[in-house]
Amino acid sequence: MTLTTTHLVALLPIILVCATAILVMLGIAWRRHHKATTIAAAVGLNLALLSLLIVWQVTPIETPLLVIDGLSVFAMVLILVSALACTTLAHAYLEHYEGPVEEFYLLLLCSVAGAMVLASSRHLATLFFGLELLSMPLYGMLAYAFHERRSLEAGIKYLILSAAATAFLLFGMALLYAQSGRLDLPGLTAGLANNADVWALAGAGMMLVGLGFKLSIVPFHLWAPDVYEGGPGPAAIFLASASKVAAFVVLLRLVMTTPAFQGEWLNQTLTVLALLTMIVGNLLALNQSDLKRLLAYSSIAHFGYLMVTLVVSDGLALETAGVYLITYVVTVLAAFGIVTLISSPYGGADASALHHYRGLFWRRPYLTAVLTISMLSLAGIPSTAGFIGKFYIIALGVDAQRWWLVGGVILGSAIGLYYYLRVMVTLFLTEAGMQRRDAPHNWGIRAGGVVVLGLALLMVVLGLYPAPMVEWVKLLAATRIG
Amino acid sequence: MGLSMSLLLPLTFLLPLAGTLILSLSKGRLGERASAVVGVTSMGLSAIVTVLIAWQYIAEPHVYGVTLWRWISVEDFQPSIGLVLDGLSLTMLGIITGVGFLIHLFAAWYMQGEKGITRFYAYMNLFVFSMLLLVLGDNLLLLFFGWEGVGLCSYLLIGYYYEHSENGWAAFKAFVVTRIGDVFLAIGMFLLFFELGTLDIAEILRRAPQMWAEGDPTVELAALLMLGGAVGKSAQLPLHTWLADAMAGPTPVSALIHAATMVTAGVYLIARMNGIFLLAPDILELAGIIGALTLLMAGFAALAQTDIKRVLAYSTMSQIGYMFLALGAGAFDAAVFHLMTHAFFKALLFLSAGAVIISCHHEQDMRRLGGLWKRLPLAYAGFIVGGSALAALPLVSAGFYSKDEILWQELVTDHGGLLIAGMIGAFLTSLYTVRLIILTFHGQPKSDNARNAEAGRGLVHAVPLIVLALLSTFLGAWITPPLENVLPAPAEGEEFWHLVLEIVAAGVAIAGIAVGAWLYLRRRGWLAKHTSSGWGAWLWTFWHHAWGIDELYDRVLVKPYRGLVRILRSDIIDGACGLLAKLAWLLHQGLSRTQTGKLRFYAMSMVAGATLILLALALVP
Amino acid sequence: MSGVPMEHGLVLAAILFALGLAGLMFRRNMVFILMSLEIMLNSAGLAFIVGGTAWGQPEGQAMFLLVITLAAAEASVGLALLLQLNHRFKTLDTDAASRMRG
Amino acid sequence: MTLVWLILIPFIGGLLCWQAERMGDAAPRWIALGTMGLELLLTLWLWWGGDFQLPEIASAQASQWALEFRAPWIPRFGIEIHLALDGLSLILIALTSLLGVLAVLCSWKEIIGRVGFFHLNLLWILGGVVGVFLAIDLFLFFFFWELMLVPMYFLIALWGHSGTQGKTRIGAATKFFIYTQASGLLMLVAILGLAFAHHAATGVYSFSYDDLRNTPLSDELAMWLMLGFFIAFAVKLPVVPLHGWLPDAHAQAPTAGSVDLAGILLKTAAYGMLRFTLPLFPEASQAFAPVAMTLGVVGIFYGALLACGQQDIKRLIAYTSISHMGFVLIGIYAGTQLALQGVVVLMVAHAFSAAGLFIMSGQIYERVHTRDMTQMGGLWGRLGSLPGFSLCFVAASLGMPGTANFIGEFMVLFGTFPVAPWVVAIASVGLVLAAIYSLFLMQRVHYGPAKGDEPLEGLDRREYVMLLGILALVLFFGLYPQPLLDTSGAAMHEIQRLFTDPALTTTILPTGVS
Repeated sequence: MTLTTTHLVALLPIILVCATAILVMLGIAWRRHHKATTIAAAVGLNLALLSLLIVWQVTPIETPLLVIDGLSVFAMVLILVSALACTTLAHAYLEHYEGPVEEFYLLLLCSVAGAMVLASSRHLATLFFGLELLSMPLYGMLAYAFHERRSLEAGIKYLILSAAATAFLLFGMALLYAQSGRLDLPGLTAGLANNADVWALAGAGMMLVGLGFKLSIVPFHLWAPDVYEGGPGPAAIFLASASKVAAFVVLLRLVMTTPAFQGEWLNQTLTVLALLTMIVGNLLALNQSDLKRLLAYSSIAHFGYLMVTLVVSDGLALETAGVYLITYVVTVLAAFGIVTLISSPYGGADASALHHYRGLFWRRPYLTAVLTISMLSLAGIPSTAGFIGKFYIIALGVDAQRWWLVGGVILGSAIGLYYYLRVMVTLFLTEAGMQRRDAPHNWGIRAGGVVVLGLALLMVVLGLYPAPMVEWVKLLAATRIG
Repeated sequence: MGLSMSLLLPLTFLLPLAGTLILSLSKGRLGERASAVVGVTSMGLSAIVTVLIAWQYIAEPHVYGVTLWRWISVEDFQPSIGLVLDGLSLTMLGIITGVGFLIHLFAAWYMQGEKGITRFYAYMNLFVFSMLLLVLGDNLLLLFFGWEGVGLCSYLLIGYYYEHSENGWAAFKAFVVTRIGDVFLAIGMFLLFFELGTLDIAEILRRAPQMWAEGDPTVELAALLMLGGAVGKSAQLPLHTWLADAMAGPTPVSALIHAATMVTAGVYLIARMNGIFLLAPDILELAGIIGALTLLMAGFAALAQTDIKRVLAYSTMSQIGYMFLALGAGAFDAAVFHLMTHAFFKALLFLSAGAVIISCHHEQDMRRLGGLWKRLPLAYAGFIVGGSALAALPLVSAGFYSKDEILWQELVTDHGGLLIAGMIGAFLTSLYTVRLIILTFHGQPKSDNARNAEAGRGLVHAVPLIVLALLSTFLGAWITPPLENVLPAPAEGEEFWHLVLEIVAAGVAIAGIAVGAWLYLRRRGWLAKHTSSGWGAWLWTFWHHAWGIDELYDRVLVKPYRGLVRILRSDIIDGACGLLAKLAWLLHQGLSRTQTGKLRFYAMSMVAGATLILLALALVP
Repeated sequence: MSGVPMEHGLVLAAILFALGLAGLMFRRNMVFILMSLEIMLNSAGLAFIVGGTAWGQPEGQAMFLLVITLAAAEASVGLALLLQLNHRFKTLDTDAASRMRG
Repeated sequence: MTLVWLILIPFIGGLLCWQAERMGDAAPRWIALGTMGLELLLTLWLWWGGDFQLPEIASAQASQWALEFRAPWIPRFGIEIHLALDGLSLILIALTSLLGVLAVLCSWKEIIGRVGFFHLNLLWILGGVVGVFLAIDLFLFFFFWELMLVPMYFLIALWGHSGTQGKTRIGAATKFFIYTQASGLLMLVAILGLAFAHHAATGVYSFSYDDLRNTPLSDELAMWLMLGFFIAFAVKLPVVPLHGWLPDAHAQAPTAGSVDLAGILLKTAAYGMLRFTLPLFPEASQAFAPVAMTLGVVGIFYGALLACGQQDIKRLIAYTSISHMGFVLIGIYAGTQLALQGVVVLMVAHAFSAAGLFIMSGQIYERVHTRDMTQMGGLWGRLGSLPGFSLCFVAASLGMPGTANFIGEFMVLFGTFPVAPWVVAIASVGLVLAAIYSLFLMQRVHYGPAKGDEPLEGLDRREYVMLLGILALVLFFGLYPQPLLDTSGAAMHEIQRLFTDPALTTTILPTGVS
């Protein structure tokens, strides 16, 4: 099979991102310039995003290793948007960083490329390749502020655990391969269709462990809070958004297409894991006084909700996953974005302790409004995007009559409210904390601020008028291959 | 007549209402005198309107109905704000406005120098308004309006001296105990409406005989429930305990509410609903028995009281017991007649007692009074006239005629037991009346307050006493309530036996007076000795506490209620829900322990998770 | 080669994998942890080889190459961080880096 | 479009208040007052002009509403912005705007910090409540149902008072939020269940009240779905085992918050039952009625008993609300025309009397700086005309005839008697308990020896007019409730018809099944 122009067009976003990465690398070699690097990265990402419009004309399309269909386009959009937000916020964040800053964008771009490959992989090799391309730069990003102990600790923890998870994933792949003799997903499907024995199931199970780690599903969640807390803000953002989106999309693809992932036992296992993830994630966050850790736990819980789509995996599932991912990404970007903005003017550890935020509203009302809206959205309160997501999840559960999962979602939400509200009310208390930290006065007119405000607006708009988003996701879901 | 009934009838209660509104919206800008003027004038106008109404009624005696507006209209639930005037309501109207006016007038003297006169008159006027609504309402719901309204005003006036919390609690008790009765009445209303589909009293009385045969369980139940309401309001057994405590209010209040009008509302209710009660003879019988028991119980209790007002309070219970006795025999008109004379003489007694109390600087304990007859001749006269009426002194007193009528009806309708109870009660009545008068007015003054008594002055003080005294004599008995068309005709009997009964009753009354005079004038020492030791003392205490019923209720109802409240106070159910939150908290702490921050532990948990997943795979084929 | 059943090869790989896991769990020194990771990755690579051989396909070996590359990259990043660990914490014990918890 | 404005006005007004904070503290107050005044005028204008009495045609459902607004929202699931107004919603919206005015007035002096943001929250609550009363699309209903919680949360958490026994205002607010939100999600599940059942039967997604009402359901499913709705409403009403949030929230909220909570938020639950639970699941509701009525009776007694045991005056009033809502619950599930109309009157009456009591306790708090009744006593002579007003509201709360509460309670009892005489007999005992707790309040606060000599500040004109206004309304509707009854008559008739005549709804299968 040869690559045609159409294929190249279809791969345009990945190519563009890779090209940007190279460009940035060369630029750094030539002359370090923070602003220029940022702009270059942003332009590249924007071009990739725009190219998706062209890509859309040729979808669905397959190459031996990659598939560009509605799902991958959807994932790419989310990944690119997260990456863009990340870039802008990173600029604000790194402005006062003492040391070379430009490499961060390089790492970011590589990671984005990895995430895009992962999301559109239709072959175990690309899956593996994408995953590693996604993770490897992340180690660097997390440990970027390595003179800061927490950052280094986060990097090391993530590196080792992620490598172990990769080993699980690889071993699982090897087992599947040994059983079916195929590495591409359709082939795997055909090969496993009639003889899915214990080895194959074990393989599927081990792959689940590997991907579950990336999604920080209970019981593979312990790393998440530490890494989120220690890593620099922008890295945590990327970890919570793009990385998770890509891993989830590939897991979804696996579950929906590969027979080894469709057995009753795996379904049961997924149900139990989903329930555990929702409840444990929320419970862990209950009395958390560090905002970044809290967001990490919240993100764990949200992937618990999202796993309902893996369990059901037909009917509304794909659409639900799409809508939920959008609302989740927008919300998480905004929430972490605020943390990043507040942290940026200072060296040292990020401003993540809750007492830093006491009474923020009376100093930075709009910034606080954004954080409030994102907390409400995380809690799934109407008029925010999060509500639409939660609505979809519950609708899916009800439609499939998975009452346990529905019960879990409700219980989890109830527990979750407690800490979201705690954060919210802290922002509005009058008495300022001992060590208050503020964003710079002119935050609103700078790039990072604009992004955050835009995200807040998006949250509200999606919450109030979700019809276009729903229609778009529905359209994309309809053009899935497999 | 120039003025039509549809204007006059509402005016009777709108005038007091206007008084209330003026007084309560004045925000304390009216002085003592102005308040009294407003309060008394509105009442006086109302009384004048009543006279006009009576004039018109006597000229053309028929039932007048005035509907002001439709109160509620939902399907066939159509109670209106409608008034009805017949002989019964006219009688009540006369008592309420007439006696009410006199008491208002007297109160202007009694209350002088007290703070909050405005409030006092506002409540008093509101009371009259409610009471009039009660007697004029043409449907049960409006009657209930008045019924509850008088209860509220009673509460407010008992608790008038709010600075002493006991007064507040007395008011509290009065309201709650009567409300228990009210609930019965309410349920009775629900039942009647459900069965008959109307709340209009005339309509109920018309439909009831068509619906039920005599003794039908449903109608008996309805009658029983209404009796419950009547018993509560009229302080009969077993809901009588509030009345003695209600004496905490100013004395004019006791005279108006707790003697002349409100407490007789129960009698009015049964008389008004006579059609229902006639269909339920067992319940009517029960009313008689309750009356008999109450009159005996209260008679004995009155013997052992030391507070001048409490004697009168128990005597009121006892006299209302007579009215119930009459109701039990189906002698509704006799009951209403006694109601009227009782209103006169008991109001007189209370006002005289009020005169004594104010003259003696708020001394109410009879053991600390005495020898007042010279210093307070008017009050003494009031007590003599009122007391003779209470004791039913033959021929000269109003009470004799009404009580005699009751006893006669018992005889005619073959209620031997009730008759005997009535006779014993008559003896007791004479006895405690004599005791009351002797202890208060004769002998030596036993305290400085009594020695320094200052007689009241002025027309405001004297006129009400004199008018009521006149009404308490045989003159009052000349007033015949026009009840022929409203209530069933009284039973007839042979005149000879009537005469015999009259002589016997007169004998009993005189005997009571004689024994009382002998005991309290001649054998005071002997009496004191026997009531302070041995079982005489026990009996004295027992009667003093009115047969210990209050204590019984305290133990059986109040304490358990308080206990329950104490147990529940912290909201047990909420606490149970709180356990869930505790559970979540514990889980949170347990799970937080797993976040050790140690890399190796994290790796182990990952391996453990993976192992569990693979094991699950092994277990599920 | 055909004499050895595929299952045996897989079991061997699994044992290697378990060994690596054990090392990961029980060693504190970061150098040994990285080594354990190498063992795990290589056991996966072995499993690919076994599979590829059993099916007579080159893909297994191709995958192994990818795995090797990854292992190398992983090790290099790991070692870089190890140096920083030693620099900041003056130890190679990973338990030292456990400030974040709860 | 008027309906949309009814919802939008408070929201816009709220934003204006927030921004107007820069111009001083007075500006937000006046803007808020103007906004609510406008809302009230608009409602009254609708009331004046609308005809809510006629539509009694059983089959034509279109004529059920006096005003309607429809616009597509999320076509994917057939979700519409579907607002409709009938007599019931009109009364409740009028009530909402009136209490809104009162809430603004009573916080005039109480709230001194962050005035603009306070009014933003206050007005947004009211906007949300109006939305609840107007929404006829179930999704939209749920949307508003949850939406109003957030500003309420802020109101309690930021401007509340901390309680007596270590109960914090934030804790109370969080409890309130979690209770209502969690139960709200149960309702969402039930809504979705219903919508999917409808989809399964007809192939069309719809959240419209009119469509869903005709969904054929198995008995078991109907019961479960009904329970989903019921629990959500039961939490908010509140029905006894689920009432835990209410005393804390009431006690800790600022006066305006308590007024809104007791006055209207509790009514949204009753409204929900009337509008949705009964008509959507008539048979299941019929089957459930004995349980619901039992819960109502339990609520009456439990609330009354606990009210007696409280020391905090606002907690006492809060528990009385539980007791009163027991009557509402009984009335709703009795389902007769008389009882249902009684429920409407009782809701309005309770809103007034509870608002009055809360405003009054707020005013006492402003003067004696405590809510602990053991530290009060003897206030009668020291507070000018305030005790007189307390007396009136206490009388209203114990159901004194002449007040609207009497009309409501007695209509409920009269209406329930044919259905469940024993329930009525037992519930009537609650009237005695009502007397006990109400007079407890009087006794402890106003009677007894005074705790101090210095006279306290009397009512100023704003306070006096406010209390007098509420009192006048309580008395007016006590003597002439007919305007309320006429307005809600048709709506209640419709509900009563659907509830007691279940055969009618199930036999009409939806048309348009392809």
